Amino acid sequence: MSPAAGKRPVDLSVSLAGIRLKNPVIAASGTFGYGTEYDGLAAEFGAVITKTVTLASRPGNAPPRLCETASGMLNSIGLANVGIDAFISGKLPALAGLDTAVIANIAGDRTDEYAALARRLDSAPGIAALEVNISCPNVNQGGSAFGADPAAAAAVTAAVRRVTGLPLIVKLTPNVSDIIPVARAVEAAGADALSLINTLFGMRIDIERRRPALGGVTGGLSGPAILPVALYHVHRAARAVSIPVIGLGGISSACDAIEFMLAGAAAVQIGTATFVEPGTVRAVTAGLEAYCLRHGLARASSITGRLLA
Amino acid sequence: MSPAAGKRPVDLSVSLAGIRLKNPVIAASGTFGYGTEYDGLAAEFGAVITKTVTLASRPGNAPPRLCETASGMLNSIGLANVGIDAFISGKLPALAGLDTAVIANIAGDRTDEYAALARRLDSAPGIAALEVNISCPNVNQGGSAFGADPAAAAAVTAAVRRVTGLPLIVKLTPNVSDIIPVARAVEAAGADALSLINTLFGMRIDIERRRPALGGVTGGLSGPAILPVALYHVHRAARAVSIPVIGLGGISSACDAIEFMLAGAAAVQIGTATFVEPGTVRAVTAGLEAYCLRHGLARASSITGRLLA
Amino acid sequence: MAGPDAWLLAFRSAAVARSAAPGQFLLVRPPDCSRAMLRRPISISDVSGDRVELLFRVAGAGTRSLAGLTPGRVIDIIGPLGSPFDIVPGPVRHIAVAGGIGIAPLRFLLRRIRARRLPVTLCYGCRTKRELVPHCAVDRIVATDNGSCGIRGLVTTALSRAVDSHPGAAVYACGPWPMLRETARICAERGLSCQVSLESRMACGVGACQGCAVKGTGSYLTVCKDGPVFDARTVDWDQEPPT
Amino acid sequence: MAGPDAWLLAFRSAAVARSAAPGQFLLVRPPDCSRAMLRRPISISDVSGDRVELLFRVAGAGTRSLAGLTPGRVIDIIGPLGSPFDIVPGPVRHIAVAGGIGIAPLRFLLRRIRARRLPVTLCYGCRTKRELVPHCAVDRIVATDNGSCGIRGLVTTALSRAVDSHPGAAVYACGPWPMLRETARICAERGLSCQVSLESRMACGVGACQGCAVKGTGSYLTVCKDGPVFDARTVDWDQEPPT
Ligand SMILES: Cc1cc2nc3c(=O)[nH]c(=O)nc-3n(C[C@H](O)[C@H](O)[C@H](O)COP(=O)(O)OP(=O)(O)OC[C@H]3O[C@@H](n4cnc5c(N)ncnc54)[C@H](O)[C@@H]3O)c2cc1C
Ligand SMILES: Cc1cc2nc3c(=O)[nH]c(=O)nc-3n(C[C@H](O)[C@H](O)[C@H](O)COP(=O)(O)OP(=O)(O)OC[C@H]3O[C@@H](n4cnc5c(N)ncnc54)[C@H](O)[C@@H]3O)c2cc1C
Ligand SMILES: Cc1cc2nc3c(=O)[nH]c(=O)nc-3n(C[C@H](O)[C@H](O)[C@H](O)COP(=O)(O)O)c2cc1C
Ligand SMILES: Cc1cc2nc3c(=O)[nH]c(=O)nc-3n(C[C@H](O)[C@H](O)[C@H](O)COP(=O)(O)O)c2cc1C
Ligand code: FES
Ligand code: FES
Repeated sequence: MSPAAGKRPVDLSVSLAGIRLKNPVIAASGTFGYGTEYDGLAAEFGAVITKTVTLASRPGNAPPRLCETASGMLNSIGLANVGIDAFISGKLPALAGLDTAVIANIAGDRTDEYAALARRLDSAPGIAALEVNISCPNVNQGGSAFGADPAAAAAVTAAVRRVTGLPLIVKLTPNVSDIIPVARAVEAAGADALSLINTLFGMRIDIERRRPALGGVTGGLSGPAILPVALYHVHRAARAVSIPVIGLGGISSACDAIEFMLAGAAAVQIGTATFVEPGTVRAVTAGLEAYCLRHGLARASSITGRLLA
Repeated sequence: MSPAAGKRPVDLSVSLAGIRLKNPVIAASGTFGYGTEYDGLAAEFGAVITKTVTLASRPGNAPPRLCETASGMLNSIGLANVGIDAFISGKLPALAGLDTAVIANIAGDRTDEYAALARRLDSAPGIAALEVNISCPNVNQGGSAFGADPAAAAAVTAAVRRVTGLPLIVKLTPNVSDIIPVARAVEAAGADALSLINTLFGMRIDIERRRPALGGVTGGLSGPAILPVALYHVHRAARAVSIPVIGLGGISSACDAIEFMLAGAAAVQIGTATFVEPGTVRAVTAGLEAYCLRHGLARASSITGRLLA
Repeated sequence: MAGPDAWLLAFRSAAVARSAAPGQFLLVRPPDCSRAMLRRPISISDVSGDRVELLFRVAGAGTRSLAGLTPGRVIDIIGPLGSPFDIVPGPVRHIAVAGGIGIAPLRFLLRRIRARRLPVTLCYGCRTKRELVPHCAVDRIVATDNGSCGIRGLVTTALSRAVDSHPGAAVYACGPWPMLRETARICAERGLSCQVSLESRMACGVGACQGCAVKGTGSYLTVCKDGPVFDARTVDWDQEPPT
Repeated sequence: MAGPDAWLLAFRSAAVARSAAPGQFLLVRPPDCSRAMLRRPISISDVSGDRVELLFRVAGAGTRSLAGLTPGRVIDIIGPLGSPFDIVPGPVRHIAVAGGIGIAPLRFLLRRIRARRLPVTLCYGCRTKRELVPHCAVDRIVATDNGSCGIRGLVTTALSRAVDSHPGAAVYACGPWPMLRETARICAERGLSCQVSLESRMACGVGACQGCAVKGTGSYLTVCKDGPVFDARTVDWDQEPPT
């Protein structure tokens, strides 16, 4: 490669489920609020996924909702959200002006609730895609129960597919013995892409008070601690389906993101790392660029799936 | 509590699956070799579980077999072991003199291999119990495939139960969507206790060489990173069965061990932490004692299951 | 060190100093520490010129690693964050109520109240004299559990007396949950304005994650964005303490 | 610092100094660092009196945190571990072959050989002169990639010449895998004794976990217990480098 070629800027954009992102780094649902809480940060991301929205607003679980663990954290937020009406009228307008793709994340207790949400959002302005959350560990009904059963996962996907022309991303849970049947079922039911992983089930105990550390008793584990588990599932799922896979779980650096892309991820999401360092997105995009230059790649999308044997 | 009472020594011994351990801290299989590699350390443990032994010796997986991750490590050892004959003739005799209970961990590719191993060990001297490993992530056949399926797990347990009078501990995998059906099936099939958890599936990639970091491609994740996941499963399993549960996964301090006991574990195992600090066992037993004194408990076994609501 | 386990950490930041208001906090990143990944919320305890002071107690791994910072090191912060104390216009007297390390944000508040030359009293409770943190000279009533300094007993006892001698006072409080609850009760009984600074575990610090929620009288409130300073009447005092 | 990214870490330990043999290593615990939990194997690079020296290159998070240790700090080690070099009795000449940071264990070996007043030559290869680590004065042949010091080219070229002028020499080598493989080949060709010090990632360091295995000509060998020093003939040189 000539020095001149080495200096040509790298094309960071990726196409995914029919949408074009200026870069493959996406803010993960639930860690980036409704897109505007982190001042000016949304525009750094290729896309921003909003906090899971449900039909009715939800208060969320009893505090404490957070607990730190070794290189990770547990949350039992419990899908606290403003509900679909307030989301569309109160949150979406502020997102319209942002230089990023907006992906709305939805969840329900029953299949028809997912469909109702999708129908509402199908006609709402400024939404690039839907992420269907069938993997939340912090609710009693629905949530990850859908994500653990291929048939239920497919039913939700199909129901949403029927009512919207928006690109559909389905977010899977790692709390399964084998992610492949779920991934394939969701693909067959019409998903345009997969996101994985959501959090792992986890728990901590306050030994002096002899009480669970979280008000919700159990929670979802995220952060660097879960990266190897996430990469494992992404690597397997990416080989099992032909729709793009978006990788997440513990990513906090460009190197981490590149591992997911080599394993087959077309894009990545950053969740917990944004709490620790809001500038993670910048570090990741810059690092992707540097990696491409070093390896003579004209576009970041070429990293995807380049793992050797 | 009077000062005199506060000074009375705490009884650390526990009874488990019909055996009495001088303390509830056990060396985890695969992290303590055949019990003698760590000079003089075996006697600090209530019991020592030997590396999984199979019928024939096994060389193990291609290197690299280890890879560090955030607050954890991946291994793809692949049940490298000397085989049952060399285990009985070459390894057991050296264990006979140790002041600790010796538990032999076994695994096979098929149910009848488990039974054959159990039959051999039933008549071998100096073994206090068997730990049946149906949860190894690093083998192609058997291994965690048994542990993910309640029926297969029960079949292995029953086959082993039929041929030995030794106390049976069955070690479960966390790589399931719900551990309760497996735990109950194993209990019904005659297990005297459960050990959980074995490692989580995981993977890492060397991004410069674009190769999996492990020769075995994927591996098992252990260490503090997995503690919240382990505690989650132990808490649920302990409520679902009436046989004792032995908790492990990421324990590196007395506080960690107490969390597991409060969640319902009758004893705990230390794995990865021994690598980082061989003296962990001492710190854990001392910390258990201090906790009991502080909380006015005469015996460590009283900690088990004392979690409030 | 500023007491048996209280640490004073001072650094220069014109940006923080310029915009900080009493009651606001910073999210401080613990220096590389395997047991503390998330940032820790610490109140801005004082500002003068471009010098910013944090006053904190070692509670666990994160604050311990902060206590290990040596002079000259760079500190990684986000902020100022949160909604500050609102210095109530024109009451007879301003009363700050501090319990233990709760003195931290009140030091800054006291500086601002004094700068406006408003009448102010500090009720300051500690377990023992040794725990008292030196603070700016204001009219003050100290209470210690063992009477080793000031009156023996609870700081809320001192507060009751103070509000009774200053009808119409405005109260600002920071400290342990039971102290805040009692302070709220005392003020509610007398119809006094009462602002409390609450604590909760945090992740984002900017209202994005809903992790720091505490129960309000209506819905949940985020400590990081709706607070940390709340009108005491908006807080549900019957909940379990949030940390 | 002992070179562009080589660090010399010295500490006192009578116990280590007493029992250490050249080729053995310590498992060193990186000071609290969220990215390096496991201990790192580092060769004992020199011993004199009760002073022990480690010489290491910053390769990643663990060695970086070791490089950050300041004088007076306590270092947490396990060892000496592993089976050492065996100083072959009575050959014409002892030849040590070092590639880069592979000089580390050989410094200690050279000291012990010299103490016995045996004839010794060091073949020492580095990328550039700047990377050369000062070492005890012995007869030596330096090779650098760019010729900035000594001969230009590979240290194994220097070795070939040295063994050819010293028939029957005993060779001791530490360095990158390709260098060791070539060294083994050169010695095998001439029927010379050749001991190599191998590297592998480790967990237990005592033969308990089987994590550090490398392929031997027969079965797998543990670097921590069977090695790190192996007779070159027992190693399978066709395997992928183990790290
Ligand atoms: C807005 C705000 C301002 C604060 N200002 C100060 C201050 O100026 N000085 C000061 O000393 N402390 C302050 N705190 C409390 C401080 O944030 C905690 O003590 C700290 O986060 C504990 O971290 P750790 O790693 O040391 O302890 P950990 O090991 O995380 O926890 C130790 C104990 O502290 C509790 N805890 C954990 N996080 C918090 C938290 N965010 N708030 C309260 N308790 C917690 C835990 O439940 C546990 O019991 C403030 C908290 C908030 C929310
Ligand atoms: C017996 C033995 C003696 C050694 N003696 C020395 C010495 O005296 N001086 C010295 O500088 N280094 C020595 N090493 C190598 C040293 O252990 C590694 O460089 C170190 O473990 C890397 O840790 P890290 O956290 O800095 O890097 P990591 O981030 O863990 O790894 C960085 C790179 O180093 C590789 N690596 C990781 N662990 C090892 C390992 N155990 N051996 C070799 N490469 C590894 C990784 O694959 C990666 O490419 C020795 C290794 C062994 C096995
Ligand atoms: C505080 C918090 C709240 C979350 N809320 C949601 C949510 O509402 N919907 C969802 O799909 N995922 C949610 N997640 C999961 C993340 O989107 C992500 O899948 C997970 O945290 C793993 O990525 P990370 O390790 O980068 O954080 C949440 C995670 C955290 C930490
Ligand atoms: C290097 C290594 C080897 C292991 N080998 C075995 C094994 O042979 N049999 C087994 O049942 N578990 C094996 N395990 C799993 C441990 O016994 C334990 O279940 C797991 O590591 C979780 O505990 P920890 O986090 O305390 O290490 C191994 C773990 C490690 C790290
Ligand atoms: S800490 Fe995230 S909302 Fe308050
Ligand atoms: S490091 Fe455990 S056997 Fe070598």
